[in-house]
This record gives sequence, C-alpha cells and structure tokens, in this order.
Amino acid sequence: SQETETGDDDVVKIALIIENTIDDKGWCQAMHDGILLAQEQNPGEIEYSYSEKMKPVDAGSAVLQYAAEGYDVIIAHGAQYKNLITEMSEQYPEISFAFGTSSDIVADNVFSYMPQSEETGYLNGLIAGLITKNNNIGLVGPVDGGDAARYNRGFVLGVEKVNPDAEVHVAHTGSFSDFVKAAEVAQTQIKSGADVLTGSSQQALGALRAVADYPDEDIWWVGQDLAQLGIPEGYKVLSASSYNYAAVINTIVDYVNEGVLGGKNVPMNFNNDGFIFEFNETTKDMITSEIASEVEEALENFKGQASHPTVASWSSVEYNN
Amino acid sequence: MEITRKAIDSLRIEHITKRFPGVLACDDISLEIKKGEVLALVGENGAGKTTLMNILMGLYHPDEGSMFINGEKVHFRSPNDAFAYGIGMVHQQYMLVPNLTVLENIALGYKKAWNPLKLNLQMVRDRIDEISAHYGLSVDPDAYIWQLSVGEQQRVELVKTLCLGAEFLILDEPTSALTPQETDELIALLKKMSSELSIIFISHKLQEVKDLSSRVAILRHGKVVFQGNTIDHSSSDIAALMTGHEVNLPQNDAPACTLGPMLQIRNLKVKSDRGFLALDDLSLYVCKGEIVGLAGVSGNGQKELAEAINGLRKVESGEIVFDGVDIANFTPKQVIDCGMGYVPEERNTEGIVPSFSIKENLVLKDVESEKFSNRTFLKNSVIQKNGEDLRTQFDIRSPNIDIAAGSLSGGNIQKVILAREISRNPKFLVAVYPTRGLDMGAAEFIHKQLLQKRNEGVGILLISEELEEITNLSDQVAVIFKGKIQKVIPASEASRRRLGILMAGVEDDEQI
Amino acid sequence: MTNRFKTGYKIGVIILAIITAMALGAVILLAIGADVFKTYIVILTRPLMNKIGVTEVLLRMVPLSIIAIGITVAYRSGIINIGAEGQMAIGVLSTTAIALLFPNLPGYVLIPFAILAGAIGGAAWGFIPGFLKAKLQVSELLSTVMLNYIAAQLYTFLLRGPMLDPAEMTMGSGTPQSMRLSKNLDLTRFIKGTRIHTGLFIALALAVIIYFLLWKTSFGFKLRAAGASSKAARYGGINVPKYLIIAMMISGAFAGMAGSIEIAGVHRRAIEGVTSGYGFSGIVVALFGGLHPAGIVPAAFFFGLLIYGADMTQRIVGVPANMVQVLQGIIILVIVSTKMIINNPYLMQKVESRINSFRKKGSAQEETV
Amino acid sequence: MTFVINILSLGIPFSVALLIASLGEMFNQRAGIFNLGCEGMMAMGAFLGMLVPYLVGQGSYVPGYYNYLGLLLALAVGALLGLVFGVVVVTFRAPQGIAGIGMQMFGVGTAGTLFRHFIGGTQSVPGINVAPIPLLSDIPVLGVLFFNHNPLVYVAFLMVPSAWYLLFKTPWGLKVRAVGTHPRAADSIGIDVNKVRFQALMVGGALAGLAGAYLSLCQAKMFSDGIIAGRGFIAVALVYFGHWHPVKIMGGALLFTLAQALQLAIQGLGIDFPYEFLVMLPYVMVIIVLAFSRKSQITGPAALGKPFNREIRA
Ligand SMILES: Nc1ncnc2c1ncn2[C@@H]1O[C@H](COP(=O)(O)OP(=O)(O)OP(=O)(O)O)[C@@H](O)[C@H]1O
Ligand SMILES: Nc1ncnc2c1ncn2[C@@H]1O[C@H](COP(=O)(O)OP(=O)(O)OP(=O)(O)O)[C@@H](O)[C@H]1O
Ligand SMILES: [Mg+2]
Ligand SMILES: [Mg+2]
Repeated sequence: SQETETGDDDVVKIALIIENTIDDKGWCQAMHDGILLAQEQNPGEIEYSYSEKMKPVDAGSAVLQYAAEGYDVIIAHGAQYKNLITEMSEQYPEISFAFGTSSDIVADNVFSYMPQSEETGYLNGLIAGLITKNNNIGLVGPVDGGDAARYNRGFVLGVEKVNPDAEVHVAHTGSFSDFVKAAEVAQTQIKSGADVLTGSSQQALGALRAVADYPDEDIWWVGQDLAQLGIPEGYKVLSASSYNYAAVINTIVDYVNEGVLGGKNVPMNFNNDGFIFEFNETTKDMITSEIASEVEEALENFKGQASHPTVASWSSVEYNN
Repeated sequence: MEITRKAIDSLRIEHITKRFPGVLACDDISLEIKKGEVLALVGENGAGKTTLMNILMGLYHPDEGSMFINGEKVHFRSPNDAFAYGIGMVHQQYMLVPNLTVLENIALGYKKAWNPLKLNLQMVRDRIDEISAHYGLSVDPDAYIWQLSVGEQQRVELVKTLCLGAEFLILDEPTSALTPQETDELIALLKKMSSELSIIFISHKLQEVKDLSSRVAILRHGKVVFQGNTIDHSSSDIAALMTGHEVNLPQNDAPACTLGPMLQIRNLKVKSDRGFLALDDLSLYVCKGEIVGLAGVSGNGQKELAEAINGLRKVESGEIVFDGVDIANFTPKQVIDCGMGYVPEERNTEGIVPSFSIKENLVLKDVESEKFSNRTFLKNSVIQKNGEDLRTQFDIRSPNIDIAAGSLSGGNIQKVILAREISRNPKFLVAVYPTRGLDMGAAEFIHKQLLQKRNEGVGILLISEELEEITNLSDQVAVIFKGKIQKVIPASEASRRRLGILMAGVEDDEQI
Repeated sequence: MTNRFKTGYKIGVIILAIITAMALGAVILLAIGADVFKTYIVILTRPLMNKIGVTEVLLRMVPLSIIAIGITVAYRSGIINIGAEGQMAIGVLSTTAIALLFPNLPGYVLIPFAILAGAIGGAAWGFIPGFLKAKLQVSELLSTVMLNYIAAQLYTFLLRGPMLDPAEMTMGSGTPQSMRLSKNLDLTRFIKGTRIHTGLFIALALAVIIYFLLWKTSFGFKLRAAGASSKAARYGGINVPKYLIIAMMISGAFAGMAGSIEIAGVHRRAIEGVTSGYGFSGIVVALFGGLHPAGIVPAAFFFGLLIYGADMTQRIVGVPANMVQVLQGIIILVIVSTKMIINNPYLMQKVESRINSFRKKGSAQEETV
Repeated sequence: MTFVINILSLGIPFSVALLIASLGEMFNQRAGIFNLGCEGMMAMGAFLGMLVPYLVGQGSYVPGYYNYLGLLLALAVGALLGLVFGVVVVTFRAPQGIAGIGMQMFGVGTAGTLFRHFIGGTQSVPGINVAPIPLLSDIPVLGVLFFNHNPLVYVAFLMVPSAWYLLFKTPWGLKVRAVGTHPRAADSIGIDVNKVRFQALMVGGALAGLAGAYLSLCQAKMFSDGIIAGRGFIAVALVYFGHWHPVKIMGGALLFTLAQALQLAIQGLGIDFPYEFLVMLPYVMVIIVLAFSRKSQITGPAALGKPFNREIRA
C-alpha cells in the first residue's frame, strides 16, 4: 500500500491480531479494551487497528499486511502465534512485535507478556474456600492450557489454603467459546452440590448465567472478569479481577518510544498493576471479616513482591487430569 | 365421484410436437379417440409413445399443438387436470412408492380422503374394495409395494388408476413384465372394461394388439406413419409397417447337443431377501451348446437362481458345478473369471453403470484384463476401438460411444449388455428376461445372437416369462415353481397350455 | 439451439447472478451501515494487486486443493467425506510425531517421511468411517461428523500432554502446542518476503497423480464404477466394500497430507486452529471443481481468493469479521444456483422457445396493426 | 442413585435443541432434501429469538410474552431461510451438500454480523424459566426427571409423537414421504413435488430456528457469536442415527446428551484421567451404538439429495 514511514514520529501505530472477537467478554476483549484505555490515557499518541477471528494462517496474512502498511507495533494476542511472530520479526527487524502468554524472549524486536493468573485464581480460591458450605466447589474450565490452566491451579491453591476439606470439582468443556456447554457443566456441578463456582475465558459467562438461575439459593460465583460485576447476573458474583492490559501497552509504547523494539518480557501481576481485583459492592454482606482479611493479606503479599512463594508451585498442582 | 366432470366423448390431439434437448420425440402428431374405443399405439423403442401419453396426462407440456375434449380446447398443466377429466394412466415404469403400502399409494392420489388432520384410510380401503369387487381385481391393501411381485404391482397400478375415477385409461406397455397367465387375464379384463371405458393401449406384442384393440396407430421417429382398423390388418402387416421390414423371430431347430454337461446345479438352497428359502433343493443341468429355457411365474426363484449362480447371493447348501468346478459361494469376480456371462434382469441399474459411457460399460468386467490394461494403466485406444467395433456389430443406436449409457433407450441398453457379455466369449450365459420391453426388431436381433452363441457351443440358461421366446429358442424347457424344478421337457413337447399348467404348480401333466 | 443464443443466455444468467449476489450482500452490508461498493471492490481485486496478495491466495490454495482432491476420490466412490477436518488434524499430529522423534534426519529424508506419516495418519482416520460404512452400514455423514470432534479432542490431548512444547512448561502457560519442529522439515519459501512454499508443487503433483489414478488406471475405473452404481459394480465383479474403504483411506490420506504440508510449509509447529475450516471449504471446492482435478485447482485458487479477499475487508473497509462468512455463504449459494441454470439444457430450450414465440407474437401484432 | 437421577434430569433438557433441530431435519430429509445448513438456521434462530426480549428489556426483566415473541420470530426466520434454501436446491436444483454449507456460512455469519451491530458483545437475557407441572412435579424421582423442566422441553417431547402423527397419519406426511422416496410417482399422481419440498423445508427451517432459540432463550439464556458450536451438524448426524424416525431420533438425541451429562459428572468425580477422552465420550458412544445396532430393513428416503425434474429422465 501507499503508506510510508513519513507519518508523525510521536504516534505509535499499533495493530492487534486476535483469534476471537473484540467483544468476546474474555481474553481478546481484555486486550482490545486495554489498548483503547491506553489510547485514552495518552491522547494522540496511539493509532490502533485490529483483526478479529484470525486463524493461524490468516494471522500471517494480517501481519504481512500490517507490516506493509507501516505499523510500528504488531501484537498477536496468543501463544499460538509465537512461531509466526518469531519468523516475521526476522523479516521485519524494524517493526516491534508482541505476543503472549509467554515469558520467552524470542528476538530483539519481540516483546512477550505473561499474565500470572494464578494470583487472581488464588484470591478467588480463598473466597470460595471460605464461602462454601457444602465443601463442594465447581470449576468450569475451557481447555486445560494457557491462561486458564494458571488461573485454575492458583484457585485450587487458594481453596487448599483456607479450607483443606473443600473439594474442587474441575470439569472442562474442551472449548474456549462454547458457553452453552459451560452452562451444562455448571448445571451438572450445581446438581451434584457445588455452591461456589468459578471459571475462566469467554465460555465462563455461560456458567455464570447458569448460577444466576438459582436466585434464591446460596450458590455463588467468583469471577475472572470485572465486567461480570455490571451485568444482570452480577448479583451472584462475589468478586472479580481483571487484566490491566493498558499497563502492558503503555510499557511497550514507552519502550518503543525509547527505541527499544523488544527483547523484553512484560509480566502481569498485582505487583506491577497488571491485575485489578474487586469485591462486588452488591454482595458485600457475604464477605465476612475473615474472608476480607485473608484476601487483604494475600493481596498485600502479591503487591509486595514480583513473584510470590504461595503460588509459585502452581504448575505442580494436580487436579483430576 | 362427486367432482364435476364431463364425460369424454372424444379426445383429439392436433399437431403435437415435443422436443427434448437433441431429440424430436413427437413430431406433428394428430390422433383422435372416441368413447368406448380401444386404440393400440405401437412403434419401435424410442418412437415417442410414452412421451405422447405423458403429454395427454399433463406431465409434459407440448412445444406445439393442442388438445381437444368433446371439441373444446383444453390445456393440462398437471396430472390433476387430466384426472379431473377422468383420464388415468398406468405408466411404463410403475409409479408406486416402494416403502408405502398399497393403501397409502392409492391414498396419495385420493384427495377425497384427505382430511387435513387425518388421512381417512378407511375411506380409501372401501374404495379399493369397491373397485376390486367391480372388476374382479384383488389386491392386498396392507402389503408394502416392495413386497409385491411385478405382476401384483401391475394390478395395484390398475386398481389405483380406477380408484381415482379414471374412465379414460392409458396403459403404457402393461404386459411387458407379466406372465402369460397374467397377460391373458389382463387382456380379458381390459376387453370386459372396454365396454365402459376408453383405452389407449401401448404394446410391443402384436398378438395383444390384435386381441384387444379396435384401432391401431403406428408411430415411427415421432411421427404417426399409419392409422387403421385393427381387423383390417394382420400382425405381420403391422410388424412390417412398424419396423419397415419383415420381422421373423428365429427358431431353434438345430439338433440336440451332444457336447456334455456345462452347468450342473444340485440340491441348491438359497434364501430370498426376505429370509425364506427361495430355492429349495433345486437341481438343473445345462449342456454345452444347449439352451435351457426356464419358464415360471416370476417370484418363484428365478432371480435368486441367477444371482446364486453368479456369486451375487449366498448359497445355503448345494452345489453349482460349472465346467467341473463347484462355484457355489464364489465371489462375482471368481465366477466371471470362470467364464460365466450374465444378462441381468435389471438392465438399467445392474447391467450397466448408467453414468458411465457406452465404451466404459463395454469393458466393465474386463478393465484388468491384459487386453484393456497393462496391469495399472488402461489402454484407452483399445477400449475406444472395442467400443466402436461392438457398436457396429450389435447395432447400438447412439450418436457416439462416449455418451452415458443410462441415456440410451431400453433396447439399446440391452444391446450394450449383450454386446459385452457375448464379446467376452463366455463358456456359459445366464440371460434373464433378455427382451422384456423391447420392440420386435430388437427382440429379433437378440434372439439371433443367442442362437448363434448356442451354435458356437455356449451353454445358455434362458430365464423368461415369454413362452414364445422360450419355445422358439430352447432345446429343453425347465419349469420352476416355488423354488423347485417342476419338470424338464424337450422344447418340441412344450405347448403353451402344457407349460401354463406346469407353471401353475400342477405336478403330473402327461395325463391332462 | 444457436450458439449465439447459448452464449447470450449464459452471459445473461451470469450477469443476473452477479447482481443477485451483490444485492443480497448489500442488504446485510446496508443493515450494518458499511460501504457496499468498496467492500466488493476489495474482495475481488485487492488480493491480486501485489505479490503478497497473490502468494497468500496461493498459500490457501495448497491445502484447499489437496483436501478437495481427496474428497473427490471419496465422492467418486460414493462417499461424502465431511471428516476432512479431523483427518487433517490427525495428519498434523502424525507429522509432528515424526518430526519430534527424528529431528536430525536430513530434509530430503525427513520431509517425505513426515508427509508419508501424515498421509498414513489421515488414512487411518479415514479408514474408520470407510469401514463402518462398508461393513456395518453406518452412514458416513454421521461417523465423519462425530470423528471430527473426536479428532479435535485427541489433538488437544496430545498437544497438551505428550507433544507439549517444553518451553511452554517453563516460559509459557502450557498453551497446547508443540515445540518448533526441526528446521529440516521446513518446506522452502521460494519467493522472498512471502510465505508461499514448495507445498504448492506437491499439491499440483497430487492433482495430476489423482487425475491419472482415477481416469487412466483400472483401479480408478473400478473405484468410480463402485461409486456410480454399487449394484452394477458388484455385478461386474468389483469388490465394492473394498473400494469404499480404500477410497476413504485415500481421501483421509490427502487431508492428512494437507495437514503435514501446512505444518511444514506455514506453521512449523503444531498449534491449535491449523485446520482452519479447510475440511469444509474443501467440500465446496471439490464440488465447484466438478469433482475433477482439472477443475479443482482453479476452484481452489478462486476459493482461496474469496477467503483472503473477504478477510481483507475487515481491515480495509472495517466490516466485522463475520461479514466474511456472510459473503462467502452468499457467493456459494448464488454460484451453485447459477451453475445449475447454465447447465440445464431443458431450461435453456424453454427460454429460447419462449423468446421465439414472444417474437413471433410481437411481429404478428405488428403485422396486424 | 442421586448420581443417576442428576444425569437423567440434566440430560433430558440438554437434548432439546438437538431433538428439535433433528426433527426439523428429518422432515427435510423425508422430503428428499439434505440440509447441511441447519447450523446456520439455528444460529439465526438463536439470535433473533433473544433479540426481542433483549431489545425490550435491555437485560432487565421483561414480561414473559416477549420471550415467546422471540420464539415466533425464530420460527419465522427459520422458515424464511428454509424458503431461500428451497429456491436454491428445489427451484434451481443446486447440489444440496454444497448449498447447505453455503447456507451454514450465511446463517452463522449473518447472525454474528447483526449481533455485533445490534447488540455488540455477549449478552444474557432472563429467558424462559423452569415451569414445574403442578402435582406431577411432586412425584418423587419421576417429578424431577420429567415434570420439572422448561416449557419448551415438554413441547419438544410432545413434538415427537406429533411429528410421528404428522408424518404417518396425515395427508401431508404421506406426501412428504412419497416425494422423498419416489418423486416421479408422486408427481404422476398429481402431487406438486416441489411445493411439498418447499413446505417441508419451511417446517424444517422453522424447527431449526426454534432449536436455536431454545439455546439462547432457555438453555444458555444468552447469546454470543458461535453459540451453536457445531450442534447443527450433530443434529444432521442424529437423523441418520434415527433412521428418519422421530422416536429413534429422540433416542439418539437422548443417548448423546445423557452421555454428555454422564461425562461431565465423571469429570466432576475427580478421577485421574485426561478430560479430553471424557469429552469425546458422547461422540464415540453414538458411533458405537449405531455400528452395533440392527439396521432397519427400510432404508432412508431413496430420493434423498436428488433434485427432481419431471422432464429429466433418471
Ligand atoms: N425426458 C426426456 N429427455 C430426453 N429425451 C427423452 C426424454 N423422454 C424421451 N426422450 C427421447 O424421446 C424419444 C421418445 O421416447 P419415448 O420414451 O416416448 O419412446 P417410446 O416410444 O415410449 O419407447 P419404448 O417403446 O422404449 O417405451 C426417445 O428418443 C427418447 O430417448
Ligand atoms: N376430491 C377430489 N378428487 C379429485 N381431484 C380433486 C379433488 N379435489 C381437488 N382435486 C383436484 O386436484 C387438484 C389440486 O387440488 P388441491 O388444491 O386440493 O391440492 P393442492 O393443494 O394443489 O395439492 P398439492 O399440495 O399436492 O399440490 C385440483 O386441480 C383439483 O381439481
Ligand atoms: Mg423408451
Ligand atoms: Mg415407452
């Protein structure tokens, strides 16, 4: 295309490539919203374009096209794009690339970012472990991999910490997006006695919706997305956390403006404000002082140091599979 | 029936022309038929008879020409319009839905019984009873069509048409698949009916035409080439007018064979599709250079016998010794490799691959032979030449040999099958209903081919319901009844009457 | 029928079809307030404007044509294979396994070996529905749909477990994917700055091979006969069940190879989403291509163009990604209809005689006036 | 025991979307049309079904009849798509498999596109809730299993005998069976083959739309892109499983979803076993059951997939 590198030097052109959609209420939307927020925080400094529903082969086409159009930063939002980014970074050494979840540093012009979601999982686990009356907790997983695997294992650690008697029943749908199936999983868990449920990725909304079908019963949800607080089902949500991708974007933009095109890993944790955690105002009465103090303590710890010993063992947590 | 309907006193068509892509099926046809008449429509395969009748039924719309009923111009958009005038047709290929019962098939057209929320089957049943009683045509309303023999299906078609109130009957080759008895019965019945109904009757069997019709019209290449009163003309006149030359069905008058046995079937037991024993301890011998005609009412095990011999049906017990080898339960391929040739009953679906070209069908059984391939690759030029040669030799009428065999007329399809089976130089040939539905010219040709093979020393098992065909061609006639051979007699002693009695299952015929 | 009328008729129908397709798409585009005109221009022309565009189209043509050719083999034997998606996934797994086990083999050994493995894997997955249909009368439409889901789960299981990239354990989060496969497996990208790889030639070679196999050998003859009329084929001494199973295995092998080549040429490691819906698009391509390799190769190119061009619209025109599917759907529906109208001699004849009689009437009226 | 009851009481409502869609597809196929576009029709039904209550309520409580308005809309859009599909495969006689894939893409894509435009992001609705049948639902065990469901669950299971009646006891059903098996025979006796096929397609489409709306209004009570997630294809496969018979199709749908409920329950037991193999369970089970069940004598509609043209000789 016609565009060349003659544009304003202080504007950073960011392109985002995602596998799902910008409104999936999950992984992809989080990044999209993060970039929009960063744009807001730094008026006039960021130009932004995105490509949705990018299967691996399409992502390659999009990168080639964005490169030709003179984008400064190309973010491929998913570890499955790692190879593509590695190859493309060789082909376009002047462009900065980024991908995650990973802490791998693959080239000098590639950033990686790594949400350490075991931290948010852990906090929710503490709450769930203390809230459950049946000692039966449901965890609706998509696929046991990626971000979800970290969240789930952190969650189990949290439950174990406060309530060793509670059982966490994990079931996977096998899909990140099939929320109908997630609802089926949640219904199954509720029928077999679960009274606190959690889950991650966009499919989790289906599970939350299933929980909300028990308005008069003590069945609760601890969520992984702040947006869950504001929806009609919010009255079942005790707490939620969120990625703060704006922070990641700002870090990357700062580096790029300094002339550093990559070679860095940007971790995301409570310590560097990569996560936000909130209790739900409307269900505040459920949160006993015991819960509040457990969470408070853990949160303090997370914020205090970059890597936290209580969740460092996340990868060795074994649940049913 | 209550619907307002004008009785047809006369039906006239004028200058009807109908084209199909590449074919002029009806070419400026004008005809008239009056109340109470029986018009016989004859002509070679592909002359346009069926097409013309489909136009009368409103199934096809003519490109040109018009139709008049009682002098008034009519325009049929669909068969419903024809039904409204009481015109009904028994189609050449039976129009019955196989997985519905007789009752349901008739209800399909009997709109009076169509209460939107419930099909009034009782009403249809009553109507069937009424018609059956009136014409003496009995059918089992609750039988599924696929359970019925061809003859029974034919009867259902007739009952169906009559139940829907037809008073003007079109019968497109109604007897081509019937046994002699069934044919006789039908002709007698139609004769009786012709006092109440008008009938258009299509047939390739001129005897029936003579028996039944009052007038005859001959179609050739889509044109009416002759019309006249039936009594004024002999069968051979009509045949000559039809084909343009004298037709002489050949006779087998060669001396009996002396070459020794070729096929010896002993105590054969075979099950039918429905699981009962279709062949029960059947034994039959055929010599080299001999034609054994197998006569019998269809459904008595003919189909199962042919299939068992050719490896297409499991043999429960017994032997099929072919040239010294027991081929019972061989695969079809093994049977073919032993030198067996087979002209199956279902020529359109079994004998050819309809979407394959003529030349491909001509090598269907031999693509792996050295002649047509070198282990892997086909020798296309040889296949091409083989096709050209056989087309000339067997007079297959087609623009070229690359067109799909399924698009040929029935007679030409039969010629393709015969060309393949004969040119493979088999030691033995099983030929099932080889001339069913064919015009006289084509039948004559096929008979000649069979006799020639016989004279070359090939043994032939000829399965047919056409008694004339059997007595003309066979050395010996075997009669099959309920899966057993009732009797084997020399062809010279096989009178029509005697065969008929044997086929009906009567054991000892000599006394009669 | 005059040739002039025939050409006129065909052109007329095609123009009508294009208008219909555009109008249908325009309804949806207008509903969401997008620029109708620009959208169409982008889809049809933008991909062909530069080197990257053309090679990206070719890149999609490779798996599409290989899968479509495999589907053709099955179809010709009488089986509708909608299981290519699963067979392709198994092909990817097999290739990955070989590349992980023997990373040090030189390319000229590893590449054929790994592609063969993909073919075998796909064939094995194709064997199941073939066998079920031939021996147990299980409809392939049921078994292949089910096997696609089963393959997808097997895929995640292996990539999450035994085949997981060790780096994902230490540096990542266990995203199901294999490590970067041996460089020896890489298919060369022969135009600098683009991704088009030598798999293109493999695809073309496979097309030629299948053409010969189906139409020039006795094996192909029998296979096609089995598909065209199983009854007649059985009568002709052909072992129909055997050919059904073999055809399904060939079909699966092709889908498997498409997976191998996609891995070796494009992705270079097994990741989720490699199959990209090619298994379904492959059916469309096979039928568009008239179930003949000579038609499939151009049809695959066209479909590659459609996928890629429609994909570009979201970046250039800003329509949502789903619109891509809408347009593809409309184009498929309109093209199949058009093809039928053009190839129906009965209809053509009817139209001609209508026009003729209309003319006659017209001129008759003129005369009487 | 409760384990079993749980599985049964969940498996039954899970099966409804598949059951309704499969019954619709059964009518299509009985009339001779193979509709692989079921998935797309379901997607449109799911979207339009929830659009009405969503637009009215914007996520808050709306009177129940808005939900039913949504269901009607879903039925209507399904019928409309059936009509469009009919133009392609009946009027123009296009090959059905490929046209079905086109319809699937069109439906799924259009639902997604309009969803982005009119709603823009996963949304939930109050939906249609469980309606226990008075008295009956109090029966121990049986009450929970059969009389404590969403109204559409009852409707769906009543549809099974209704479909059977419609197919086997009414003139329309007779016509449908005839045109799907031997259209030429039906034509010769004065039945408008194409008209019946269009009707069947509209019925099938409407049911597919309803099945989609069941997912968005009753089961998940939300809509998002990709809600159908391949269930349309499974519905098509179940028609083959059920040999075009409503009761057997119901059996297939129940087998599939009971296996689904079972595998989810097993996952919850915490056995050390890769969950992927449990997720596979329903699919494997359907294949195995069909492979080893006795095949019925009467095979499917013989003219399935074959366009009818009076003048073109078969
Ligand atoms: N639907 C059709 N499409 C194309 N050609 C047709 C069609 N129907 C008939 N024909 C052709 O029109 C001619 C007349 O066919 P028709 O079936 O009327 O012959 P027929 O006299 O009934 O022959 P038969 O004695 O074999 O029944 C033949 O050449 C046939 O191939
Ligand atoms: N009781 C009857 N007996 C015979 N013919 C009838 C009867 N009722 C109607 N018909 C004829 O049948 C034709 C079609 O009837 P009708 O309108 O009831 O059916 P339809 O709805 O067109 O049927 P289909 O749906 O099968 O096309 C009309 O031409 C009519 O003259
Ligand atoms: Mg004919
Ligand atoms: Mg005829």
